[in-house]
Amino acid sequence: MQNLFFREALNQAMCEEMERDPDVFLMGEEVAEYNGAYKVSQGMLERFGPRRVVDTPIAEAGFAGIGVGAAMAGLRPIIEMMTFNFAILALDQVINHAAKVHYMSNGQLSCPMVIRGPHGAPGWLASQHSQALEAQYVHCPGIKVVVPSTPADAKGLLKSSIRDNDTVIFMESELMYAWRGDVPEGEHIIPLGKGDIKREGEHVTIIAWGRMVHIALEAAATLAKEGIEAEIVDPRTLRPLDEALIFASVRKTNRAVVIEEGWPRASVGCDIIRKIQYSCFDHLDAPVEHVHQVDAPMPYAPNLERLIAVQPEKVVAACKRALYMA
Amino acid sequence: MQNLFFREALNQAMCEEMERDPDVFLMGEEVAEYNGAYKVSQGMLERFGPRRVVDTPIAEAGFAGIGVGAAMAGLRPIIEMMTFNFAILALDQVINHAAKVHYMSNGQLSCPMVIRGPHGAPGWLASQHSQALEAQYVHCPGIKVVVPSTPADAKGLLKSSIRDNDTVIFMESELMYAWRGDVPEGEHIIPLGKGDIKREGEHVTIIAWGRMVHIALEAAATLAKEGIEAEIVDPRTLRPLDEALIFASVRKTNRAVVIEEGWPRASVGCDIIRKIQYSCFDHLDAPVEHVHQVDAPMPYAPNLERLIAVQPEKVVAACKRALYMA
Amino acid sequence: MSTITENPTDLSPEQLIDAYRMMVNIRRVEERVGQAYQMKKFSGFCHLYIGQEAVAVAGCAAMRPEDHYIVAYRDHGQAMAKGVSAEAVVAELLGKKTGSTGGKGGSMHIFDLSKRFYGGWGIVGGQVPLAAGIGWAIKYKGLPEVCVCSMGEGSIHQGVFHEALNMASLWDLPVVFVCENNKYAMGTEMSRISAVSDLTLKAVSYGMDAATVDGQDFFACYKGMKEAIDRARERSRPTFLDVKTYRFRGHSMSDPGSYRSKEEVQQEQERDPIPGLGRALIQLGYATQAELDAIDAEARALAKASLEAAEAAPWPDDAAAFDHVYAEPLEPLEGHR
Amino acid sequence: MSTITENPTDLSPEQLIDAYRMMVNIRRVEERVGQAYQMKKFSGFCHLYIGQEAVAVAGCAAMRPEDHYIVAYRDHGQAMAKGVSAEAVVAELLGKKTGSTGGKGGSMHIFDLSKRFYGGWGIVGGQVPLAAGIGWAIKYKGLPEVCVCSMGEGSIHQGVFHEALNMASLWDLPVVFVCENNKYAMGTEMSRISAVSDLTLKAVSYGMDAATVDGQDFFACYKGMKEAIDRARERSRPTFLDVKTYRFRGHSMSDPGSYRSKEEVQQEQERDPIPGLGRALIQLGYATQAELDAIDAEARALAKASLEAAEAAPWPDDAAAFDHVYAEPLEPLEGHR
Ligand SMILES: Cc1ncc(C[n+]2csc(CCOP(=O)(O)OP(=O)(O)O)c2C)c(N)n1
Ligand SMILES: Cc1ncc(C[n+]2csc(CCOP(=O)(O)OP(=O)(O)O)c2C)c(N)n1
Ligand SMILES: [Mg+2]
Ligand SMILES: [Mg+2]
Repeated sequence: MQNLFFREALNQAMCEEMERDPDVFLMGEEVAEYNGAYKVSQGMLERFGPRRVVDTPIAEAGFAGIGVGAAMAGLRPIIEMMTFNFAILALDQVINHAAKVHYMSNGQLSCPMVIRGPHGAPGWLASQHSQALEAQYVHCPGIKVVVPSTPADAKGLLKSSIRDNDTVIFMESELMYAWRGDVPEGEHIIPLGKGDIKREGEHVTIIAWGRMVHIALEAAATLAKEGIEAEIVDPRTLRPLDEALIFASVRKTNRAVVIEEGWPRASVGCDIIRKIQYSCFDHLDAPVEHVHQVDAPMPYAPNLERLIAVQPEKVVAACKRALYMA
Repeated sequence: MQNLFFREALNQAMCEEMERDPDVFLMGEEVAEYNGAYKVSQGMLERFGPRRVVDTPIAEAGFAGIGVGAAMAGLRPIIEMMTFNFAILALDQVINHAAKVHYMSNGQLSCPMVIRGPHGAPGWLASQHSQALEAQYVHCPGIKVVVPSTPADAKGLLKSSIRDNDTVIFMESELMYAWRGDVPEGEHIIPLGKGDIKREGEHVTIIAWGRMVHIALEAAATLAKEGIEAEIVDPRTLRPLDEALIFASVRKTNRAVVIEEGWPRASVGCDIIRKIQYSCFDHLDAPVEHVHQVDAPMPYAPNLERLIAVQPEKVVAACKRALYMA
Repeated sequence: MSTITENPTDLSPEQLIDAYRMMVNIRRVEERVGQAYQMKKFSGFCHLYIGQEAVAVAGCAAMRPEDHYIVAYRDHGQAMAKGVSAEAVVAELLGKKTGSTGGKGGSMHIFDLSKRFYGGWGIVGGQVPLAAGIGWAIKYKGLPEVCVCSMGEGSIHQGVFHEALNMASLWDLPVVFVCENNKYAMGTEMSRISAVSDLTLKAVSYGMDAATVDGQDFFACYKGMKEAIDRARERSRPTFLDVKTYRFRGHSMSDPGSYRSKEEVQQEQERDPIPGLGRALIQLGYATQAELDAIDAEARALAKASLEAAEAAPWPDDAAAFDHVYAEPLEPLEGHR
Repeated sequence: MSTITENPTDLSPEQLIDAYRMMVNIRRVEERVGQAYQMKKFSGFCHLYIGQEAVAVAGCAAMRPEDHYIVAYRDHGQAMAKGVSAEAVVAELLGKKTGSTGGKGGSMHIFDLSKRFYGGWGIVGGQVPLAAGIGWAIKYKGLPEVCVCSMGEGSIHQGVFHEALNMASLWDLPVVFVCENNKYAMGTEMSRISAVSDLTLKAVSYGMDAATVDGQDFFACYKGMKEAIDRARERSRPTFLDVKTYRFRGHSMSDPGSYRSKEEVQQEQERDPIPGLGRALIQLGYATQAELDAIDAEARALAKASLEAAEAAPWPDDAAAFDHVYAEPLEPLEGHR
């Protein structure tokens, strides 16, 4: 087992898939000569050359659309967004084009593309650069959405995503790029749509993905000191969603807390809560709790950012509310 | 009381506000010489002249951004999107610019702008032209979202929206433009954030907005024949949301069904369900039901469209499930 | 109307007659579907290509079957020109199972991968970067193919047009960007939305070859397209063509057309590309009037038969609503019980 | 380095000295905040303007106080040039209550409406249509004002740039689009992302006046800006300026700069606009070296004092996190209990 940075695990997944399939290529701003704004594509230009590792102008809609066209014509583009804050500019190409071509063409065309890049609030970057926008994609049928929480998951899920025949939105936590973890070598594949229990527990179920899994783990450690054992379910893929895994855990613990990095309203958290209240109605001993960014843009000053962002204490408090201990 | 088409009520609201405030102007594709793609701005060019009723190139991001800039500089633009399907192209200007400038500037600048236009599936238009995309806006703090269901509400809410000091997304059902209703003359103002009971009932609460209110009314009529009295709550404004009105109704009926025109996941429906399960947990006798477009793009053929879209029968069935009658 | 004495193309007489036949077929089929629309046999948008036929037909004559064609929503004629059958197009308009996408796409979204016809897209300008992407794939694979992209002149003020043209030129992509400049974007005359009248200036700002082409003259269209396609195939360089054409009908079936005068439309109809090519074929001795009349009669029969077949065809199976959301089924779809 | 014998501007000697002082103030303040960043007194992005000072300072000298200025994220120097105090800028970088937006906006988002400084925007190209909108408002109100919009050369391939320029020209908006062409967008040299090297071609495709300007020469900048501003004010016509400049530092503080050679940077530093203007002021007899040295000393003192004040300043009150989400408070914000 190798111990890799999160960014290295992603790099390895891309490199292995590019070795395996000559139709896979990487395109985005600064991915080639600069080795990636966040160094995820380090060394890839050298290894695969400028035909397959391609720097673009700053034109998110344009190069996302080029990705869609190339995928329709039989390639497997990996499109890097420098961050998902900028991917809003390409959303029409994703929602109105990539997500619809397979259906509209009655299956004649498909769009096997990965759009990946960092998301979330990395600190000190204020509102335009600090967004967790999973909801924009999870809302839309025809695409898939993956948010990995560990280097091993990142590798296994990115490999699956590149091989997938649909468009996959792959969102990486910028703050986690320099975190380390054990990662299986070579062929390590995690199917899309399969969640993972990141911690077992019996008193309360915490559903969290991406960086929030680690917030959940921190909160669980605090709770454990008080004898509360939280189970942490990481769906890993948000569309499709491993409902069965979530429901099984909630039916066991009878209490659920959903954590997400972004805003509360019309969010992925709402979606999961909706599903839980529907399918586990008779098992729930308390309302499902939701921990999320305050419903406000992200400020710059770190003391303000702390107030707006999700913190482990808020998760601890929510778990206690779910347990009627607060 | 005048009896007006929905589109006339909107037209009247705009005209009255333009008479009242010289800083209000209308801009969009085909709003002037063509009198509006859906004739909402009929006669406005003649009345207010080309300085205040302005045809644009097909450049949604560009003219939305011009709206933001003009609003920052003290005007009150009404930006018409020919449909909200195309507004995705302008989403960056809404989410990263309009919604954030007041906060980022610490209150120095604001963006009093209305972005309005038709949304929803008008029939026979297939997937790119048949979307109900409220969720894209409700997710984002800093903007407001209004979806009127009657000509009277349309007038009263649009007047409030134009006077509002924030950016308001105002979504009109294309199918309803030619529907009629009584509309108060002159100063008829409905504050943003105040919902309305569209039908009183005691057995089940249906939460619906925009065109879905009428689907709910149809369903309620069917249910009434079986002795089931549904209460229909129309929030009218989705951000801010009149939670108190929703909760009061659910606490009375103990059962809730949320209907929305668009896709189910990470939707406004999820959001409302989340709030209900949290705040009415002890009052709910059944899981909250959700009726929505099937989680798929909209097809063209009418028999397929019928299967994918919300139908009154589906609402009836959901109400019965909520009443454990199915 | 000048007299033509020599075939100005490398197309054989048979190919020219085929092109003429295709133009007539498109015209008659669209006239028929226009009627069918008015008779409420289908609904939604129906954007007729009537008046612009030379552009697509000359373009497809200059393309090879393996070349790629991607267009906007005014796509019936373009689809037929690329080889999609009238039956499949008309059945699609009526939303039938036998349509080109089995009733899923409809009027604006004709697709036929077997003909390398990539749709049929409804977001103005949205298909332009897709074309660049298809061009990218061609170049990546090193194939001797070309992608032709049609767009209306209304789309050239959309941001993605600009983004795509820059990258297509920067990266030497084998794409022909065909601006079908029919003077109007819905009710908006070009000069009301464009700061310049010479659209080839757009290409200049990307260092791209460009030409202005008479879209009502089949031979001019063919020449312009051929040069551009050759440039793409041989030198992998993109071209922008400003093709001056005209639509004789409204923007869509609901358009009152009050933004232009009857006289203007009549005057433009005098430059109708179909009689224009017909006259040339007679002058060249490639066809007689009787032969052209026979072509017309066949076209009318084709239109009638296509509509009848479409009317008789079954609606799509219910199950079709739920398939092809994903490449591999992800059942059940929420809300589908 | 030629000798200058006559003041080529309509600025008074005092105004020229003020401009010099402003350039030096910006330089010293930014050097100081660069150090503060390295000492981890704040974090995030910090995009220094060092090397480009002449562009903003000449631009603001050509503007009137009532003119509007909107820029991208490399905004510290531009804000100061428009009159925002060094104290407010530095405190904002440190996220303090005394900052220009009370710690809410940070380095990339300096705003000061009292100075008609409209920010400080972080989405590349995103401020360009906003500038057109400000120009729209000026024209709508019939005011004798101008909006100046700064952008990097990396932003001219974004769609909104194209959309905004077309409308600005079409509608005769009083806007000056200033492309601060510092050769690089992060690590990408201009020729690697632009299909053309002469960026004024962009303006030609919108029928807009354009000029190429030497951004390292204060007088050239002033002249280019003045002409453009006059054109906007007097004739309500927009202008596009391709201002050739250079940033001496990395894109942001974390940039290794490996995409360009030390020699290139050194060579460019020989054209540093600050000593350039200083020499001219001496040649013109407007200042002595001793006076310039005094200006420099004052600037260093200002930089030091600004940083010290910022360090000493309080953090924003907790309540600030929750206000100004909406123009009128919509309490409580979800998640804020
Ligand atoms: C992004 C977007 N905005 C607006 C529309 C509505 N719309 C459909 S066609 C059209 C006019 C397009 O004109 P042009 O590009 O000249 O093509 P033509 O119809 O003349 O073939 C408009 C505004 C749309 N489909 N997509
Ligand atoms: C839409 C968008 N895409 C990408 C980025 C990331 N980014 C920030 S600055 C930058 C380079 C911009 O270069 P240029 O416009 O030349 O301005 P300069 O930094 O040289 O002043 C990039 C790619 C962004 N902020 N916004
Ligand atoms: Mg047109
Ligand atoms: Mg630059």
